[in-house]
Amino acid sequence: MSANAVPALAIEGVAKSFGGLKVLSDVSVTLGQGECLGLIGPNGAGKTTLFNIVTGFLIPDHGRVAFAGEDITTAKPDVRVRAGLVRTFQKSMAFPELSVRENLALAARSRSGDGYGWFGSRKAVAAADEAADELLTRAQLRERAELLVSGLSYGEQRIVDVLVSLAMRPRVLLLDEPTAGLSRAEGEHLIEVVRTLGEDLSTILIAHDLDIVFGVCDRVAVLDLGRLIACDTPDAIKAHEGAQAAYLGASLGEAA
Amino acid sequence: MTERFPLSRRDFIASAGAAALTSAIAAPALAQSANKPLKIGMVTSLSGPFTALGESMRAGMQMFLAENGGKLAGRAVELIVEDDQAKPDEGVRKFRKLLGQDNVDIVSGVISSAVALAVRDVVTEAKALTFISAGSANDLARKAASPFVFRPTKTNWMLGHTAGLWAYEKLGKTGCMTIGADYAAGREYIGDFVATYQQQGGKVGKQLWAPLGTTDFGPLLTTIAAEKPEFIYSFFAGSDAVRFLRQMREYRLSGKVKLIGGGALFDQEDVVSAVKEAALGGLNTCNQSPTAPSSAAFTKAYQAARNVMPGEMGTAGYVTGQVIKAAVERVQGDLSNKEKVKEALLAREVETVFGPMPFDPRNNQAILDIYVNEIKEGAGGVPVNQVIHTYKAVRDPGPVA
Amino acid sequence: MGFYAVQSLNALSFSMLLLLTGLGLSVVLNLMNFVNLTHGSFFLLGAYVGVYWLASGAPWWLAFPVAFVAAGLAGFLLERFPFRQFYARTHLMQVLLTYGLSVIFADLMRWGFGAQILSPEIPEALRGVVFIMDMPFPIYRLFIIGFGAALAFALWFVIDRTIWGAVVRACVTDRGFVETLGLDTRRIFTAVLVISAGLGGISGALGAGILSAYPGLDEEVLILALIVVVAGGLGTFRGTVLSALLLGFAMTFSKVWVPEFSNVVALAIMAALLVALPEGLVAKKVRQV
Amino acid sequence: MSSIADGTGRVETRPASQRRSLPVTAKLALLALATAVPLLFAGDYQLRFLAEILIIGTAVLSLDLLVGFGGLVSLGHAVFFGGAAYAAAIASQALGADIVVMLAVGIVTGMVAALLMGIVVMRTIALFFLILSLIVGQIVWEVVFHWREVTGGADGLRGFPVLTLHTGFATIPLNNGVALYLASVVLALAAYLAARSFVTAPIGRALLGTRERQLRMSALGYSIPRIRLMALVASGAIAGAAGALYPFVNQYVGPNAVHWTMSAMMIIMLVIGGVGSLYGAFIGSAIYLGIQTYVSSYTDRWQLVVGLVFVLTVMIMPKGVVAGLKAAFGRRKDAERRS
Repeated sequence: MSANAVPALAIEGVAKSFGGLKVLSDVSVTLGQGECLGLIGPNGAGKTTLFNIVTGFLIPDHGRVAFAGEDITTAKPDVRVRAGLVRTFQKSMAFPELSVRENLALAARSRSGDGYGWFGSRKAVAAADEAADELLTRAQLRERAELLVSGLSYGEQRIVDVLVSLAMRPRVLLLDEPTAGLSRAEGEHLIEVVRTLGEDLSTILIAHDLDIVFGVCDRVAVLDLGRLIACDTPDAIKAHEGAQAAYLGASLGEAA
Repeated sequence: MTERFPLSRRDFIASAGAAALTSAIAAPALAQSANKPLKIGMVTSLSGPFTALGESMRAGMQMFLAENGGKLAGRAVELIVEDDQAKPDEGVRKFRKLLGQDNVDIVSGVISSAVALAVRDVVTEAKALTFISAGSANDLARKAASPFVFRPTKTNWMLGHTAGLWAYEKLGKTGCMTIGADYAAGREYIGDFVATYQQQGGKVGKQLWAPLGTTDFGPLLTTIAAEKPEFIYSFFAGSDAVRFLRQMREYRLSGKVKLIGGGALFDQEDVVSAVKEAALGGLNTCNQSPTAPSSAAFTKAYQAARNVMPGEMGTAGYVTGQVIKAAVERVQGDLSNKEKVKEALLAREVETVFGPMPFDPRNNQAILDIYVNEIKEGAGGVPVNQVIHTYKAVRDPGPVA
Repeated sequence: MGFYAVQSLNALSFSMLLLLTGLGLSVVLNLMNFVNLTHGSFFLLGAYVGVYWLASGAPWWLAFPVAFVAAGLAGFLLERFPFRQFYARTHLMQVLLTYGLSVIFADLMRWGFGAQILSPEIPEALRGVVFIMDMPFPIYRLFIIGFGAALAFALWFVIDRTIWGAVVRACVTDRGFVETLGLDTRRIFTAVLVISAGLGGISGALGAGILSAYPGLDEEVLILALIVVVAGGLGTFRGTVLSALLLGFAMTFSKVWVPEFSNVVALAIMAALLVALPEGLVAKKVRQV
Repeated sequence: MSSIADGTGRVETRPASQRRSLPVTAKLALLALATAVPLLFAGDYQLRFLAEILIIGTAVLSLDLLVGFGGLVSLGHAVFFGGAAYAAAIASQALGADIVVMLAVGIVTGMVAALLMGIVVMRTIALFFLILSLIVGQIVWEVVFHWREVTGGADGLRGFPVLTLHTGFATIPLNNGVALYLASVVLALAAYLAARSFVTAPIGRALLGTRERQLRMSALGYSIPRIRLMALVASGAIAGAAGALYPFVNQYVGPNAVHWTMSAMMIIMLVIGGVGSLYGAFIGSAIYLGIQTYVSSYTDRWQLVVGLVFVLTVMIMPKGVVAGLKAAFGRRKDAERRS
């Protein structure tokens, strides 16, 4: 199948309200295979709500979501995840009381369908540990494998958080402000890890750090007050007037 | 996970601790030997719903032993009281402790029928001399009767049955309603009352049941007010009885509808002293009455000691002491041959505060005088259970029933 | 007609009793996010105080403020130690601590007040009945309905409609912010707990007229109050009121129609409610993630 | 290879080689010794008492799976235990009381009860879970309490056959202290191993995950209700096994065994012994029953003692007495070393 024939993710005319508050209205955007799409917009623009709709934590009032050509608008979150549609959260959601390896293994076992085993799951445990160690080695964190996540620095926790998502072997990864609270260097390292480890991965990246967004994304979508006002290449967005106005009135060109 | 045995040092410490605990609790048992004082174990409820009753029972027994100078048949008495929390599991545990660790000569007590039933097999297996002071489920004198379990107390049938006779004769042939606590005892009291009353020819109207621990009788009392019965037969005990009687008065039913119940409904110490005037005019059948002739001296002594007139449980504790005394004295303090003790106790009646008490040889159940009490104002305006009639020598149908 | 009118009043008075016991619990839970299982002990303490006060011959109506003060004082001391250390802990730890304390208090009160069942002397003024279409209904229960409604309204007004309520609610969400306003949050928390305990005491003194006072009442009341508050939905005052009414009416009318199964029916209704609405009758509107 | 660390249900992730532990044979010998000591010194009553500690401890152990690893504090846990006890007592009247049959009956009953309860409660969490499990448990209690024909109502059931063991050529009655004690040692050991394998298996890790970060678990593709349900059923099976033997210690089972106060008692035992430690269940059960049985002989205030022990545990040793004492001891040793 040609990579371009079916988009990895297609969001079509999605709308969502909470009570009387319209959070999203008629948002349509597609994510191509292997593409990295940036999602930016001021606070309250509806970015996280869009993520919640795509990942099944919310059901949209209107519109549909298609994953690799299949309609998943009302599918449960765990079904989507096992199909390869994985997300991270704004805060680090790694399990603090588990070791780094256990964190990754938890994801690997979910991926392989061994997540609920009890007796006789020794093989599954070993396989998951192996997969976790492999990923850790590639992320150069192998020596951290046995530490509890609660004992890591915040930057490391975020990386573990992203590694947990990667251990799910996602086809599409939604990153919700993965670099928030990190130093510039840490943030860049994290993005680097994602790029090197997720080869044929399609990603949507929410970030406030526009340098990162414009630096790594193939295209950038701009949300404002629940509407998609632009979706184009970084250079085109930097020049886009509506986007500039929405984005805190700052000049996007300058930010880049 | 299975190839390594999961015993770490921590586990070892734990098991060693358990072992130490065991030897500690076993030590007293090893020390037991020579035939010294007479050890009487009493299991009663010192926590849980029957706390007040249990404290009265213990006080009754202690009063009796004090009056006897702490000696029976020349042997010094050591009384060991244990708390069963009115829970059968706990009761069994305590009986086993008394028998297995304290090596008592006699076990006694028990308020809850459930506890009495639960310990039945334990004491039977141990062939222990047992005196059940109050547990009164009918089965205890029937299917669950046991050769060495003596019952110096009533069965529920004795009270329900006599109330049925009295109600038919004196209260009316129709217009009867019943309301009772919906558990084993309530079902037995009401069932036996209804059976006798109907057998006599009486007609029973609506029958209401309230869950054990009912807080609000309002809805049921409104139903009663709408039904307008002539009289009500009722069984509640403890806090349920207090609330029922008080709320009866709140809803102005106390004067209008005659109320007759099992002894516990108008227990002198537990209920009447709490509800006071709300009890006035009430009738009950009971094996105990503070105004029975046999109780005169005891009532005075109890009142002096506890500042309240005795109810059934305080009396039961005392009576248990009296029966144990009779048994021990009739064999000159030698309890080694239990058959002989039994023979001696069955041979002739024991004079008790309840009244004369012969034992039924079929089931070791006491044959009792049952009093019909009416709550009237006594000295100083205090409501008191006054005997208005006595059914002599009432005997439970026993194992055949 | 009269029958159902009186039964509805029965249900209402029982609901008020439930509400009164639930209110204190609800206040600490809503405003301080603290689960206080010693609330049943405050209730029983208030009940004992009420019984002794009414028997003493002093003006009867003082019994309620006195019960409030007695339980409030107990609450004050407990707030100082050890509740304060547990505000930031998980609900589980709070449940464990306060349940353990309630076991201790149950035994202490049994020690102090004895195991006997005690019933208060209801004052002459409240002893009568009114007849509603020939059916009697006790004035004391009307008194409870009125008192309960007034208290609930006052509480709602203070919490929802005054600056004090707003400040207390702000304490839970952002202590630091309130402190920058120059307010002592520790004092505010103390005050809330004292009021909650006092409410427990006052409802105990009121409830004793119907329930009497005896060891074990604390636990019975606590369970009912917990069901009311949790099924109402945490963090809402309206929910507690609604669920008290629901449980009160369910318990009353199941006793009218199916007295033998009344407990099962009432429990099943509450269970069904929680299955259908896993966060209670009135859930706080919180956006996910 | 990992084992349960103290207190919080955390997995100890140091490799086995680094842990200070004794070889398997030594452990086995110690265990056999610890088992044998009571047989030498204790009488029939004490052995029965130990059997009860172990059986109730096993039920508490099953509760630890839910509380310590799933964060699910249930006030309806007695339903699994007591329900299985009733099922065994009732079944024994028809099938005889062979220990294997009884265990099977108990385990199945516990699992079915847990499954049914789970379907009702699995969507709720925290306080809502606590209260809903309480309500469901009390509904079951009401049924048991009133269904006199089957359960004996308030009086409970008695007069059923004694526990037996078929050995192929002979049937041994297990109605004395020694036999009951040994049977409950085996039960406790098997339950401990099963629970331990559960918490270290993927399902146990997943359960721990739901306790820590429910949302994240969904985002990892786990079905939270499924995990909770599996934990409940596993817990129900263990509680059911314990419940199956319970009636035969005293040849009696009553409605108290399913009452919420029984569940509350188990929670107290668990907290005293140490939440999330598994072994603590037995320690807590021994301490609680020990206080209840022995302190109450000396004072009516035994509940005060239980309450104080419990509150002090919660306040100063939230990981349970063993972990707490060890920590205190460790601190002192540290201090000595430093000085």
